[in-house]
Amino acid sequence: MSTFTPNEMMTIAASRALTNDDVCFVGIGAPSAACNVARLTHAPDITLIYESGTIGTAPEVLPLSIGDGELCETAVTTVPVPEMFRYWLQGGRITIGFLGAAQLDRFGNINTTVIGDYFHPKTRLPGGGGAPEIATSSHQVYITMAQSKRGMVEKIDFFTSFGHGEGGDHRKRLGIDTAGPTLLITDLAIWKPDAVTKEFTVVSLHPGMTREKVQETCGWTVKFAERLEETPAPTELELTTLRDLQARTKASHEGTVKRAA
Amino acid sequence: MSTFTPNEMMTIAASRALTNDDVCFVGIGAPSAACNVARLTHAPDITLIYESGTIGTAPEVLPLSIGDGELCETAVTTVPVPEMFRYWLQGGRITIGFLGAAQLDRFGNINTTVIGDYFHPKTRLPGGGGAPEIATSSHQVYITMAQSKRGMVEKIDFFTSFGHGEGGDHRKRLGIDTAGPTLLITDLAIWKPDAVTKEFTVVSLHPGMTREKVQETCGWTVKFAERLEETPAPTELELTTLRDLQARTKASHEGTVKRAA
Amino acid sequence: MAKFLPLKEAVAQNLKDGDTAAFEGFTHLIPTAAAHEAIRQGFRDLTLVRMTPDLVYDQMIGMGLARKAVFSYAGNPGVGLLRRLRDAVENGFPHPLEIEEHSHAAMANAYEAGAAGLPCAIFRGYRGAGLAEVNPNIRSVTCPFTGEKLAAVPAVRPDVTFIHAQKADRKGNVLVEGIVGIQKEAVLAAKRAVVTVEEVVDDFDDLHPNLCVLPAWTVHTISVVPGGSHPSYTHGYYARDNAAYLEWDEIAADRERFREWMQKNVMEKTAEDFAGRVEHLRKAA
Amino acid sequence: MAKFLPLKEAVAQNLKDGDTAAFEGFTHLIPTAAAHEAIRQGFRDLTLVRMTPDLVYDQMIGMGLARKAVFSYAGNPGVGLLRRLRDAVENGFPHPLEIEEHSHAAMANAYEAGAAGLPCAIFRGYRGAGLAEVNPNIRSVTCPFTGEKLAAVPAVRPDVTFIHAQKADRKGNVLVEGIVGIQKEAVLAAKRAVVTVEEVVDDFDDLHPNLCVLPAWTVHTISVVPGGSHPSYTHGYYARDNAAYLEWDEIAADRERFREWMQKNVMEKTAEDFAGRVEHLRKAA
Repeated sequence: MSTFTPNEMMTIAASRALTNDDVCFVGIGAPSAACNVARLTHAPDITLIYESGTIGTAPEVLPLSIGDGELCETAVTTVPVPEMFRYWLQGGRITIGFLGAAQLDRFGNINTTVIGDYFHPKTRLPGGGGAPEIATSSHQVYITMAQSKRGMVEKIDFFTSFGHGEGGDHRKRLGIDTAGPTLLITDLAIWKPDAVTKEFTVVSLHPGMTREKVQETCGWTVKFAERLEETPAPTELELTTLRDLQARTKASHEGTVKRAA
Repeated sequence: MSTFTPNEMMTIAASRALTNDDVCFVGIGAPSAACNVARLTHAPDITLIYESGTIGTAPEVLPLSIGDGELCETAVTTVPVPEMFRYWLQGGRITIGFLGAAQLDRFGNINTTVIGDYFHPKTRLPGGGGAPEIATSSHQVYITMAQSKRGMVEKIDFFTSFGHGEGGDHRKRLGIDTAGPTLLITDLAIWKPDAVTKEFTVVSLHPGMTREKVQETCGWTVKFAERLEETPAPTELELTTLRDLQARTKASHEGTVKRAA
Repeated sequence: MAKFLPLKEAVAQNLKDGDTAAFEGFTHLIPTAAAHEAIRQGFRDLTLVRMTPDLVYDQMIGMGLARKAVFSYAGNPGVGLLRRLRDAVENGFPHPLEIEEHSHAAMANAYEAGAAGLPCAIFRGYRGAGLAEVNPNIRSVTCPFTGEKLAAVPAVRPDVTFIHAQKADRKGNVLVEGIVGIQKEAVLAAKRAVVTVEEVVDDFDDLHPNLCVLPAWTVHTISVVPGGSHPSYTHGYYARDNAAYLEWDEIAADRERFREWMQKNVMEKTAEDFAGRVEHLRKAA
Repeated sequence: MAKFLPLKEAVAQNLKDGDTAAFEGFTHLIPTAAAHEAIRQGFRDLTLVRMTPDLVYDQMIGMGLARKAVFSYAGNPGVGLLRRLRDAVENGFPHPLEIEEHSHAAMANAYEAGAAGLPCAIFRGYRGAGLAEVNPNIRSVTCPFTGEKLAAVPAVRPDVTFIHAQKADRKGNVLVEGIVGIQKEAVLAAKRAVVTVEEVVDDFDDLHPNLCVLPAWTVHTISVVPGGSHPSYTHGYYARDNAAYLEWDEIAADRERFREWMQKNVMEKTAEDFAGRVEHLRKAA
């Protein structure tokens, strides 16, 4: 068994949650790596969709943006962006929407819009992009993020996308019939929403992680499942696949570094 | 000068009303022949659009249906049908919508739906197809039909598509900002709506036609313009172009007549 | 994920009495073989949806499969009327046919809304049109920004859609090209989709990325039926049999002649017979 | 009908102070050369619309061209934030920037509605989302069939849209291929459209019929600018200059460095300089 970083564990744990039958709406960063590791290991027929309109992509290297050329070149088909959001996302064809977060609360509500007041922000972030509708139209939402007290907060500054709101049946009360966030994978643990309250609860600790470390890097009082599991360490295949993918990606992106004046 | 039939005169007169800059939504039959004669004579750059999604077609023979293969093969581009009706017709890009009619009234209202009561029809006709929106979204509507008392009636049985309604500013009162029917070309005459009442008025008689013949084949009391012109007879080029087109078309359609058992 | 089945099983597994079914095709790629199979299997009480019901709808209605038709242009394209449909509407023969009639724009938008998972479509339409007065499924919404009144129709969501397409690859991805019509929307709007294709190829690696490809997981069943759209055509394979459309006008004019023709050309035939019907049309494609 | 003009004239004739302008591109085909030309000509008070404002919007905002931005994701794709846009929003530098923020789904639907000539778009969106509370242009309509409340946004109708595309033919028809994004809708929604292309070819006779082609009469002006989307890419011509996106993060972090970079790389350059910038990226395309 190789040693591995918490980020590698996070990506690999996320990849394991995906199946051959899933249709994933993929964001850039950890979601993209996780989806492609799944495709290159146990889920070769998984359908990866990037919001640029590329359906069924199989990139050799990870894209830097959601619209890199290789996504189109390897796709089953590439459709216009309005069609992507109408027929594919709103049409209910996405099983897993993968989201990251600048701020996350215990109910899976996400902020990637502003830190501070919306009209007088302390930090203006990029905004939601596809997230508001990914969060409500995908059958389920998986969230990945590295833990930190700044990121995992008691109260988010802005509801970029809706998770379980105030918890319980809040989604249902808004007429949202999809499951919402059903999985949170951090660099320390795997979390799932409580069946009733919908509060994210730690169900599995990654190897070497402790309850204390999880609590120290989280801004709310963490709930742990009664029976806490340990996430299986990355297998040799998983780790090699991820590292090869990242090495190919790095080489490819640096390949364009020479610049004209 | 060759002799020519009233139907040939009708088609050629209609073709003359089209210009190089027009974007025509073409129906099957006389409109299709007129549009293609225009394209093959004085308006080589006219854009012909058939509702099957073919934009900028240049067929060698007249299509039997609005979706014949040659329309696609010669088109600048072929788009899905929802796009055709949304971006191209509703988007206000059609300058001339060409309509035929089973029944027509003096205000350019058209019926191609039923003869008799809608719920208990004497004759069930094919229906409107694209006509209801062609009539209101095209900048102008041209109508072609052979005159008959059964076709040109005091009161149509069903408003398949709206012309000038009860006349005057009826379109405007419904919030319709396009011009509606601005030209009616029959086998006997050219008609234009009166500037105020919008009633179709004969402005030009085809060669050899008389006021009496026009009135005998029309179900309402015909208005004639004060200064009645005579439609110039088809030129040799126009007539040859139309006849060649029809001969090519006949040969082509008969070419598929051999049938398997 | 798409599975490959003979047409007989594909129809038996996906269509049932009382279904709302769309056999779509816009002059091009009409799924005739699938409609004939449905006729042979004798389904009843179908609600048949299609923008341009043509020969196969005339045949299904004439054979008594349909309870209701939803459409925007019920004609024999380029020829005239549909005489079996007329007989059903005017005389209730073989039994009465309920109709829900729209414009093309409305139907196209309704399929689009179905594919997009929306309950309704809005568009600028039906202004001054008589259908708005006789069809209770034509309503309106008001634009919350301009106050403009726009037409609204319910989304079309068939239980099952049948289309014909050029080809599938071995994984079950489907290519539709040429006049693509409303087929993609009709498939994506439906609960189940059955596609007949001219052929199966190894892969689609050489296709341009922007073509109309239905991923395998959006299609339920694929049947290989060469010639399956005759007398319609398949762009790149064979030409439209215009003579057959002209001939239909005579066949359908008479109840007895219609019955005899259906018996001989549909009831006693199979999907395999379509290949031979397009042989003489292949050169012209 | 499209006319061919040098980019300088194309921009001067089609853009004016106070316009609502879209320089669209979805990672692919970003019209950088057109945006740089707009910067050189020093327009003011523009309302800049785009789903994914990136480097060129950061540059236009940093150079003081914009009064307002309408967008759904204001980031440096794959890298992070847009630091000039941040400076404008957070500190009012170089002057305050009004923002109208949407989701991608809303913007895509709004362009689609613009292309379709509708006053608004409806979709199932913004449920539970904070933007609905801060953006007065997010409203709702009720489905007249199901009673479901759907989100509504006004159509996007730019005064002028700029896009970059692969090629035009001599008549002025334009081909966009690969990731086609929202470009067709952005062109059809606009009053005027300017397209920069990599090259002009004699005709499009060999193109597949279903590709994304904008007919010549939908485009106002075409300018031939090889490399005109750098550091974005043009499918089939040259690859994305990922390094330039990474480098931008540092350049834009500092007001002075930004100014210097703009002076040297934009103000003192012309559209002709783009060809050289993509030379080393052509093999990788």
